[in-house]
Amino acid sequence: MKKNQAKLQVQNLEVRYSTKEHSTLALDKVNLSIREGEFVSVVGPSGCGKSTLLKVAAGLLKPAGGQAMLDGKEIDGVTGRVGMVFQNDALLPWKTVYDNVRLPLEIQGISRDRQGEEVRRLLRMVGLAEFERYFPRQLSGGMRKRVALARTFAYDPELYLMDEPFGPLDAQTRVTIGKEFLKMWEQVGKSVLFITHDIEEAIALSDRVVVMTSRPGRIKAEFEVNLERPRPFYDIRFDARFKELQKEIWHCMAEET
Amino acid sequence: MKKNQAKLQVQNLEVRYSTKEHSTLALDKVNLSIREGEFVSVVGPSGCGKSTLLKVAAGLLKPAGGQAMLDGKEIDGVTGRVGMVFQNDALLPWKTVYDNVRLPLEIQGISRDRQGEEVRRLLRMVGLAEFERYFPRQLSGGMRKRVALARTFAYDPELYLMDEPFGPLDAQTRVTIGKEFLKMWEQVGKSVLFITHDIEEAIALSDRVVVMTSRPGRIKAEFEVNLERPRPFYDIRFDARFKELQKEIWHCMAEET
Amino acid sequence: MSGTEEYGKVKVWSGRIALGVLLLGLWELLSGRAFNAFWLSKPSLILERIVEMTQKGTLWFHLSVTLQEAVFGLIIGMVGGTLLGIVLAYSGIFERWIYPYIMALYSLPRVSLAPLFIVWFGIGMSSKILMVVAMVIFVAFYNAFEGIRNIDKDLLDMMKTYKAGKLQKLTWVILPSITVWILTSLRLNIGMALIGSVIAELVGANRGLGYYITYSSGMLDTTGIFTGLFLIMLIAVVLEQVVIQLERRLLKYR
Amino acid sequence: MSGTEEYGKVKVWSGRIALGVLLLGLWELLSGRAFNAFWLSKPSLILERIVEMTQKGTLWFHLSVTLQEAVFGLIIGMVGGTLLGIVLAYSGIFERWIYPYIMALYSLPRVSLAPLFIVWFGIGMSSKILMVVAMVIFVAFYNAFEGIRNIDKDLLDMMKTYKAGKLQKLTWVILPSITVWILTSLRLNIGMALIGSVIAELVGANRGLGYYITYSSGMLDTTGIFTGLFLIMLIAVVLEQVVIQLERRLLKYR
Amino acid sequence: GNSPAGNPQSSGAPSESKPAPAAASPTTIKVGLVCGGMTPLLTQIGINDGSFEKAGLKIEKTCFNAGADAVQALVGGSIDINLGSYEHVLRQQKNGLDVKVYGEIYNGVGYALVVKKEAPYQKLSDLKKTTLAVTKVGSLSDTGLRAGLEKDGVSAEKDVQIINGGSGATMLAAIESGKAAGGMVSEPTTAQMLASGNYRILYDPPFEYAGIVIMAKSEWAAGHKDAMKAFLKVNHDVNERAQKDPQSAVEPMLKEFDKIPQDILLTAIKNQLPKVPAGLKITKAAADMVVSTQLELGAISKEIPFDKTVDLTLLP
Ligand SMILES: Nc1ncnc2c1ncn2[C@@H]1O[C@H](COP(=O)(O)OP(=O)(O)OP(=O)(O)O)[C@@H](O)[C@H]1O
Ligand SMILES: Nc1ncnc2c1ncn2[C@@H]1O[C@H](COP(=O)(O)OP(=O)(O)OP(=O)(O)O)[C@@H](O)[C@H]1O
Ligand SMILES: [Mg+2]
Ligand SMILES: [Mg+2]
Repeated sequence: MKKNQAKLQVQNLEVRYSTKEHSTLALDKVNLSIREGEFVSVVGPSGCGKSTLLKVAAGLLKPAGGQAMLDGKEIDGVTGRVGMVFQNDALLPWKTVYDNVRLPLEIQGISRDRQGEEVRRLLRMVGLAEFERYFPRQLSGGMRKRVALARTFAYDPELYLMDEPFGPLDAQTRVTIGKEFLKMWEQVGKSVLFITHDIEEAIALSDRVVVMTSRPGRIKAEFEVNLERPRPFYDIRFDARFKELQKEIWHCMAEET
Repeated sequence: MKKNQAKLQVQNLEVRYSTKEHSTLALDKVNLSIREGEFVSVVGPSGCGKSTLLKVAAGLLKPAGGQAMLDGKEIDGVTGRVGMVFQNDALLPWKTVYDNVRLPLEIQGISRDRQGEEVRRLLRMVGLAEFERYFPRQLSGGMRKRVALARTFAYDPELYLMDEPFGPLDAQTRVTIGKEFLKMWEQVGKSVLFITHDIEEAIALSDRVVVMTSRPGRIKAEFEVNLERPRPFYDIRFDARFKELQKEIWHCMAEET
Repeated sequence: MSGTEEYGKVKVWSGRIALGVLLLGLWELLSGRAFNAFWLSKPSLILERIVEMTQKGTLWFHLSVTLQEAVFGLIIGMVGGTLLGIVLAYSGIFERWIYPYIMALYSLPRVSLAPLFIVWFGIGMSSKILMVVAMVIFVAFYNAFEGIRNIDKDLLDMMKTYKAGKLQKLTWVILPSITVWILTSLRLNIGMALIGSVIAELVGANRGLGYYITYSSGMLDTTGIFTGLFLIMLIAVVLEQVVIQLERRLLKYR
Repeated sequence: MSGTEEYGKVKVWSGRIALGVLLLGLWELLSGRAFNAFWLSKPSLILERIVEMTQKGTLWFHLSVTLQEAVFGLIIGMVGGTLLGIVLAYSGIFERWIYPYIMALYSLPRVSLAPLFIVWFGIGMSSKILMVVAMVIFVAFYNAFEGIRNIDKDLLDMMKTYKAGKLQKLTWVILPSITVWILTSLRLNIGMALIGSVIAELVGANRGLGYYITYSSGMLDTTGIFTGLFLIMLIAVVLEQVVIQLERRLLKYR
Repeated sequence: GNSPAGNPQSSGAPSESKPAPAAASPTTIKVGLVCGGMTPLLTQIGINDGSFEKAGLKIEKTCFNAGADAVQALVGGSIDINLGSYEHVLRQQKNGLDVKVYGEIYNGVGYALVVKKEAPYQKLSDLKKTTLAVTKVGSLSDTGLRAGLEKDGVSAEKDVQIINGGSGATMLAAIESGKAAGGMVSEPTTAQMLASGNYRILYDPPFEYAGIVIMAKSEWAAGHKDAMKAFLKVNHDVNERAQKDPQSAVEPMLKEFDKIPQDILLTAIKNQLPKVPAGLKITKAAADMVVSTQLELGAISKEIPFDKTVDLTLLP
């Protein structure tokens, strides 16, 4: 693994949503680069363009200006192995929890038996082992999000794009799943672009935290997180450097609203 | 206002979801009572039945056992003036932001002019004044939630039922809107049943915090929040009693997962 | 790849016209060569006939009658069927009782009902409009009904908590929700209405495009048949464009 | 109030039967009293006729022909139309070009085309099945097409990020998404198929329920007409129940 | 009566080598006709009493709703022989399609104008300003009515409204409901309606008219001379028998029209038989009448010579 090459490189990115009536500039001159194996979190006020940034990186949206490159190649449509957790859960309503998680494995053509093992392991990890036969409609909001998470883990992409993945989870579940994810990540070292509203979470997980301005979104500041790894996902919060960083980021964001 | 009569009274509540394949006991012997003008928060692990509890209180779900009473009368269908913020935003996709917020005012038969004033005031409050002509599809997740909040404020019910209303909002917006809401609430003193994953938020807002067990949901503990009002929504977090309570509730919940 | 992509107007229309010209050209060329011209007529002959009919004034005479029948029947049937669908969807168990009977009625061949239509409604315009209604109403009913079954329950719950009245639920949630379904049935029903008016004109008519086609068919005048069919297709295309405009307006929120 | 509430089977069926008995009873009683018995026949006469036809063996003779035409035509038309809808929805601008022509063809009155069908396809079973296909295929096409336009874009985006192949997109997202629409068109098309086979039998046939109805009409035998219509309704109801079972299975996730 | 292979004339045909073509493998002929009426009476009797089978012919009958549809099937090759109006032959000839007449089984329009018994009209000229129904505009019943009207000085275009009335129940509905003052009805509907006592015939086209002829593509007839001959012969024999003993036709016709009482059927048969031309020969007068009406209608633009459309050489 060439740890130094940029996995995702965003240069002067501009995105505009146009309808007949309005034209909204969502992102304006955004520059961002994620190295191979780096964990970057993005925080920013609501509606500043975080989801938009992620969609561009996934190749689902075409930028109006600038460019986004994956492994040095311009992103044109969905290219590399990119796994996305959508802000809404994007589960297939007609498939059971089991089949929803199985989907990426099936697409990769993995054998049925290994699919079953893997799916069960992941469902256990997100605490939904008993719900494998349920349909999404029969789950609570947080449970649905956990299924979506398990599905992305099953895909295990080279670049994780996660849009508020722990959004509707209670504090404890958040910690449990966050811990698992961090452990998993520390073992394999994939690149992650992580969107969250929880500054503590951003710091606890990331190598770098990026703060965006309010709409049109620009990069306001970047914070290196110089905390050793592996980190204790929860206890790290009581570290002095952590507290310091948290305060800094908070103030940086506070200027925005 | 009879500050002592229970606005919402839940006794031995049991709720069961049944389909052909499974039958899930969502709530089991839940007892809870909210006084007139009281602000109660509910926290609990994902999938424990918080949304279910709210739906029963709103009259949208029939309990399998026990009873739920509003103003001393058994809830049968949607009865009293109850305002609900749904976990998903439940905006009308075919109406603009303006019309979505206007909806409850229109139903109450308020004059067009006063509707306009009120809607604009509320949109300003949630920071969406410029977006009044947008359709929900053109908004970010957090912006949609803010529209849903503005709509509930417009209705100004006697009992607020709020299901993770600040869910997909960034920390700052959360504080801004939380502050506004608290100010509003302290002026008029409506009863609130508030679901959140953020323990700090629960304490900062509430008179009482209720912790639920994991599925099937039962009331595990209740914590009185003896902090004077009006409270500074953000700065109260640095209060010693606040920290103490936060730790207690955290540990109480931690036992659950 | 989404089926709703936007293309330039020029690109779309030039393609359409090119395709149309191509088809007509092939028809013109092959007719009389690859197959017997008598059975398929020819675009040039049809055009000639249309000019001839315009000069004699019979074109508008027949066209207007069919158009009137189809449009009135379409409107009545759409409104009636949609209302029926809505009412029935909210009629509780009664719906479950009556539904199979409605679908059974729907399957009745309207052509075979012609004698009863004459006995009951005569042979004037009204009986023809009723025949169109009988064609149109079921699809309208069915789509409205199915649309209601597919309404997002959360939205209705939301309306309930605001204590919205029946009318408010209808205008704010139910009608907008089923708009897609109503438009679908409207588009399907354009064809149905035209077919209905032709069927109605089979019996007890002395004008209208259906009459003209039947008459030509009796005369073994294939050019006449195809001219009639062509004019019907023309009406369909025009009405379809009207609906597309309507759709654009009503569904712009998507 | 949601249109999808569940009621007990007993309650539903007893209501249906009661309603049926009530309607038939009224018909029986009023026929000959309130209105002319000749034009509406009577349930008892129809029953008698059915018994008579069963004994003579003509019942199954006519019924089976119509049933075959309708069912084969329905299957071919549904599969063909749905595939056409899917293919066209993903054909880019080509769809925009060809779409108006398809809708124009749809509006052609099949009754008027029947004689041409004979010339083109003969008078055998195949030409009748083709007539049914011509009735069925457009609604199937249209609903599949419209269904695809209504697929949740997020789900397709999700499939894209997993780099799903065409076939996987089809089986995991597209087909399940448009199942509601396909079922709608299937239910609408039961009636269409029956109407189509009757129309086909109007022209050039010597068996089938449509033939029987036409023949009875020629004999001024209204009981015969109604017996034919009743049997067609019976087929419709039976096929409808089959679809309902299918629907229950396919849409159980809702 | 006749022995199945009693075909002296078939042995006269040069192409015929086998003495008894019948029994073993019957020749199949696909015959198209407008069912519901009994103008093609002879063929209907022949089919139902087994005469065709005995002659070694297997008849596959197909019913059509209108004569024009049947003609299209004939030209399209779906049927071999069509029993229909001579006017269709003319129109086909005009279209350059080689359809010819090989015999006639009914000379007359075959439709009579029926009105309600108590209706005030007594003659055609009373019908001005009324609506009249024909089975299908442009069809035989239409031509017949128009010819009558014009003769009595009533303009079919200006003085009356002529509408499509269909046949059978549809037509009855139009008359009974009073929406049409009268309608062109054929046997056995006429007999049924008269028997009810509520209707009467106001006008029965009295002129000769090549109403139901036996037509086929000349190409087919040339290739199936024996079959055509045998077909004509059976019709001819049936005619001889029925003319002598109308009662004998009732039973086979009952198979065709099983819902019609015997006595009514007999009346209808008796009404029809006199209109069957002698020797099944189409007369020049009947053909000319058709030609002139068609010219008037504009269905054909110039006279088409009798011998170009008629071939009576195959008749017994
Ligand atoms: N489909 C769309 N059409 C028009 N405008 C859009 C569309 N999607 C997003 N926008 C606009 O783009 C801006 C950024 O949206 P985006 O969803 O990226 O925000 P976000 O940072 O993810 O916010 P949140 O934290 O609330 O999810 C918003 O102002 C929104 O109004
Ligand atoms: N429609 C339904 N059908 C069947 N089971 C359901 C349904 N809705 C909820 N449940 C079950 O009821 C339980 C409680 O769900 P509920 O939505 O009340 O949880 P919650 O506390 O709101 O969770 P979250 O914090 O994740 O939103 C869950 O286990 C869920 O599986
Ligand atoms: Mg977002
Ligand atoms: Mg919930």
